[in-house]
Amino acid sequence: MLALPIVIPLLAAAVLLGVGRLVPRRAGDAIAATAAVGTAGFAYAVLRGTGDGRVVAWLGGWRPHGGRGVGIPLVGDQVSAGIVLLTALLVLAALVYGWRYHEDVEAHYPALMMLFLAGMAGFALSGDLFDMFVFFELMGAVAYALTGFKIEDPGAVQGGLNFGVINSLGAYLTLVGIGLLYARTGRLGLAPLGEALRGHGADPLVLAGFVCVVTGFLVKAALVPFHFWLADAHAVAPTPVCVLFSGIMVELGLYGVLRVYTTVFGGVLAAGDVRRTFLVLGVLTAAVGAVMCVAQRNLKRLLAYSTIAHMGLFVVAAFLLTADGLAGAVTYAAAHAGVKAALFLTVGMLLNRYGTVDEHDLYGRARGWGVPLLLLTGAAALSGLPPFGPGLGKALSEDAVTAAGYGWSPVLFVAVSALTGGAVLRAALRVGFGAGPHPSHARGAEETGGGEETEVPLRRIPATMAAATVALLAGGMVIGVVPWPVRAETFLDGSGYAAQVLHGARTGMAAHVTHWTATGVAYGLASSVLAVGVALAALYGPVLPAAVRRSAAALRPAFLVLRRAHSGHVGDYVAWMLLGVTILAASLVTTL
Amino acid sequence: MSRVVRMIVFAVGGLGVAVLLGAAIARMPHFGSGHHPYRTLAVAAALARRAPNAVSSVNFDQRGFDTLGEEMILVGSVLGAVALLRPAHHESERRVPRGGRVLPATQFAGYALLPVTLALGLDVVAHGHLTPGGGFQGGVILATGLHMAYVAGDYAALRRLRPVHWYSYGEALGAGAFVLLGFAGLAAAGAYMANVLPLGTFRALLSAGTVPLFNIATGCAVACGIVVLLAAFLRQELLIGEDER
Amino acid sequence: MMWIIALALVFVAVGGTVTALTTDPERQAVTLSLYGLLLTLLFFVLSAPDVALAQLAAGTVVVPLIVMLAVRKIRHVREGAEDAARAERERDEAARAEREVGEREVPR
Amino acid sequence: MSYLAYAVAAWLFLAGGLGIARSRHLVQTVVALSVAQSGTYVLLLAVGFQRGASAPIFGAGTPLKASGVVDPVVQAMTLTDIVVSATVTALLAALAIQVAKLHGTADPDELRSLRG
Repeated sequence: MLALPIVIPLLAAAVLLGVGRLVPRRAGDAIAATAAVGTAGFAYAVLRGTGDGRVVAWLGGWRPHGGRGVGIPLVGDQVSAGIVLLTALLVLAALVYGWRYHEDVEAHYPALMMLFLAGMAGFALSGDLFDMFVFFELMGAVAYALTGFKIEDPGAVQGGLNFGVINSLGAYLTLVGIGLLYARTGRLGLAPLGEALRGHGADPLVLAGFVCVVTGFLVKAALVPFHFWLADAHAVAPTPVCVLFSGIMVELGLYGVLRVYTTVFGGVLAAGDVRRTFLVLGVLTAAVGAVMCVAQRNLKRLLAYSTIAHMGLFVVAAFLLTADGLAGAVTYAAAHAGVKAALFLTVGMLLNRYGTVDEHDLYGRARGWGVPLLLLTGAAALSGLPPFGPGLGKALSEDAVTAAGYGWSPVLFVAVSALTGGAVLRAALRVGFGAGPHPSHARGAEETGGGEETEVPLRRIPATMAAATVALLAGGMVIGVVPWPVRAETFLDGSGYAAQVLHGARTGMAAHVTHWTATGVAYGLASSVLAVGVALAALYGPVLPAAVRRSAAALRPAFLVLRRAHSGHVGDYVAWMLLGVTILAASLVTTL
Repeated sequence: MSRVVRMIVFAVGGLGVAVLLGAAIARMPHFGSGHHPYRTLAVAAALARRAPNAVSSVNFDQRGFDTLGEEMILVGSVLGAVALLRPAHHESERRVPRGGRVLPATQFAGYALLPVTLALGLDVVAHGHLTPGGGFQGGVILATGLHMAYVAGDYAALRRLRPVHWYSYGEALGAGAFVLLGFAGLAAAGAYMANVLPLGTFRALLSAGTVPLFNIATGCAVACGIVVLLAAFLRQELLIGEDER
Repeated sequence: MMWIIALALVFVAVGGTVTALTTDPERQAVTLSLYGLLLTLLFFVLSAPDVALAQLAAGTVVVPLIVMLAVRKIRHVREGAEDAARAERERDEAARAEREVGEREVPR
Repeated sequence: MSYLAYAVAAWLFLAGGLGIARSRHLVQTVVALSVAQSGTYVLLLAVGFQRGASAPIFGAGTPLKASGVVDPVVQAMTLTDIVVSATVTALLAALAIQVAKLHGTADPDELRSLRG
């Protein structure tokens, strides 16, 4: 039963590979969409089955005896099953959006989407470290191909290659970590590894194992300084693929780190040190992402950097390693997936209608109601306006981080939400309403513009595209309105996980029901108001007081260095990655 | 970053990683020691399933799901490479070039080795659960064998031997059979990829339960997949060129 | 037995370094194939015939072949790009020459 | 000798990384990546090796005893790893071809389409 959400898309991929050449394109899309619906259905059934705990299935029937075994378990809890459900729904939305997409004759595209879905589902459900690596690689290999799918776009193929090289190198470091841990323990399952390490104290080998294993996942999660590939890949991948990248793939990297930490290393590496390290990484990521986001004029790149900024916030909340923090991060990430996916699809409509995603070229061109309204709604949601889901996730996260003793948390969350929401709002006002003076093209000539290959030229927006976009936005709204029990404690309970996987002892824990608080609403409104301020300042910059403009000019050199670091050069990215590993290891030395 | 700055950042990062890995290696069990807990369990399980090749038993039975993922990485990469190497709008196929000058000895060796490598590949697939080898190794050998015709200098003959469509159907068949064999286990024993066949006698061709079937499915998918992959690269290199503008 | 393993390890280390740092793309396929052979030997002496066979089939034949085809294709592409650039330069020069001739002729 | 195999594995990983960082040709980048990956093969097989033990394949004449063979699990993992390496290398080589076609160069230092 637990295997079905993984193998149904695999079967669909095999079928598409076999019949793709023989049947019309619509039939190929229909097969893929049916498989996505089936996967979503089984994922929902698994989600219902988890109740307040987990469900475990041993592949091949290789159950452990006395806590030792040779098989691979699949483990579903609310978070992992929920991830699979969300992934299947996003794939469905991407397929519906792309219903009249790509002049692809042999069903390559839907088959790759199915393999992508299976890779993500396998990664989320697997309870075995090496098996996680295999599905991580499946997800990766397919993602590189999808990124470069538009082979006539110079950026697309280069973005795909950068993504492939840096992600593969990260994944091999994960495998090195697996090898180190295997040398110590002779085990590969998450639960057996955790049992073998628990209580033995940390030493350099365990620390290196942790750092190496999580590096691969951190590259996927695009934390600074592992994040460089993300904007390259997002800016150039086909729009429906961006939905999956930003909506779930990046978040899966964070899921991997959390899963591995709680089940394998929770008993060895002190939570305090891990929390401190990841809080710093998260704040850095949020800051870099937000600043770079505001500076973009390529709308897909803008959204990509906003994803990086939000990932930073998720990390800050989740790595409190408390139930409150994790519940906030889960809510935030789920709602963000819907809203960000909808924004990407809206930008995709602009690309297909006007042949560019450059904010300056689009100035005042998308008049009318549809696209500007979608952009405005998305901007409001992204900036944390109640009652949208991202606002709720943000409020829960802020409360949790503040309660854990970090009083600066509202400043961070409000600032990042205001900057990213403000950037999208600025774009919406420029593109839809021709607000502000006509932007000149002289400034920032070095950055990447929007000269992208049009995916499919359109005279008007088809209903399927609009429907998929509105559905995703509505999903992001529902999360903010409907109270939802988040089983964060079950996820964090590493020893309960081991007891159930290895000994069949079912444990359940209390849920954390999402709810709005007065301060949450207040901070949400504040960040939305500030977002309007950011957008207006960007549009009507010259009317600002001279003092503000002077201080902005003083920051410019620092900003230029930051921008220059995002060089599009894969050799640079490798150097940064190794430096990141060093920093990560150095900051965790205190756990020894 | 300039090359110099990149090398400095790399040197710092590389040094840090070297120190980290060095410190870890110093705590590793000595090379060649006898402490292998998973080995003990896996070998016992392989022998209980009457599979003399314990690696095959791990690959296709005990940890068969890894191999499913691995096959799908192959399928996805082949699919991706073929999609990426499709002719773009401004490109078109040239005519098949005539076989160039190839030494007669090379030509003979190419044709003579063709049946030998094909037989070897089939043998390696079929005996994967008994002797070294298996679906992947045999599949790659089969695909390589087919390309001996190219070594013989005859791309046109290779194209006749290799209607690429049929190989992509073969790849789909192999991958689909692997997934469906797993479903058989789910239907019969309630666990995906559970063994559903009698185990047979130790060291017999038909033994070790479903392992030989998974081997054959893998061999089919791998052989056809690699043929499709190489075809895409050969076509790109030999046939596709820019349109005259 | 252990000294054979040590020797194979040293060969692999040297071979890997040479392969990773080879700058001439034309030699890439050959060094990669030889490196694959060294790895095959190492796997064999580490009592891993299954892995050695896989490395022999994939790492010394198929992957180097793909690398060779990619290098050749890229060389043709670059030659094509250079030819196009040269042709454009020549066309420009011819056009300029023609213009100059024309300019000289006009005053008359 | 006790640590030589592990050290070689770590070295191969770093040498591959260095190859990528100083690469002048995208195919070299891809090849260097596969060298970095070969470090993981060496590491895994070294971890599973046992002095004097035979291959984990019980032909006629091999005693049916687990302690007499090297670890089959790491070998299965390495096999998977080799498949991943071969196919991902092919995929990235295909991307490299397309990059060279569209940019007219395969030198990473000269690619300028993704900045800021």
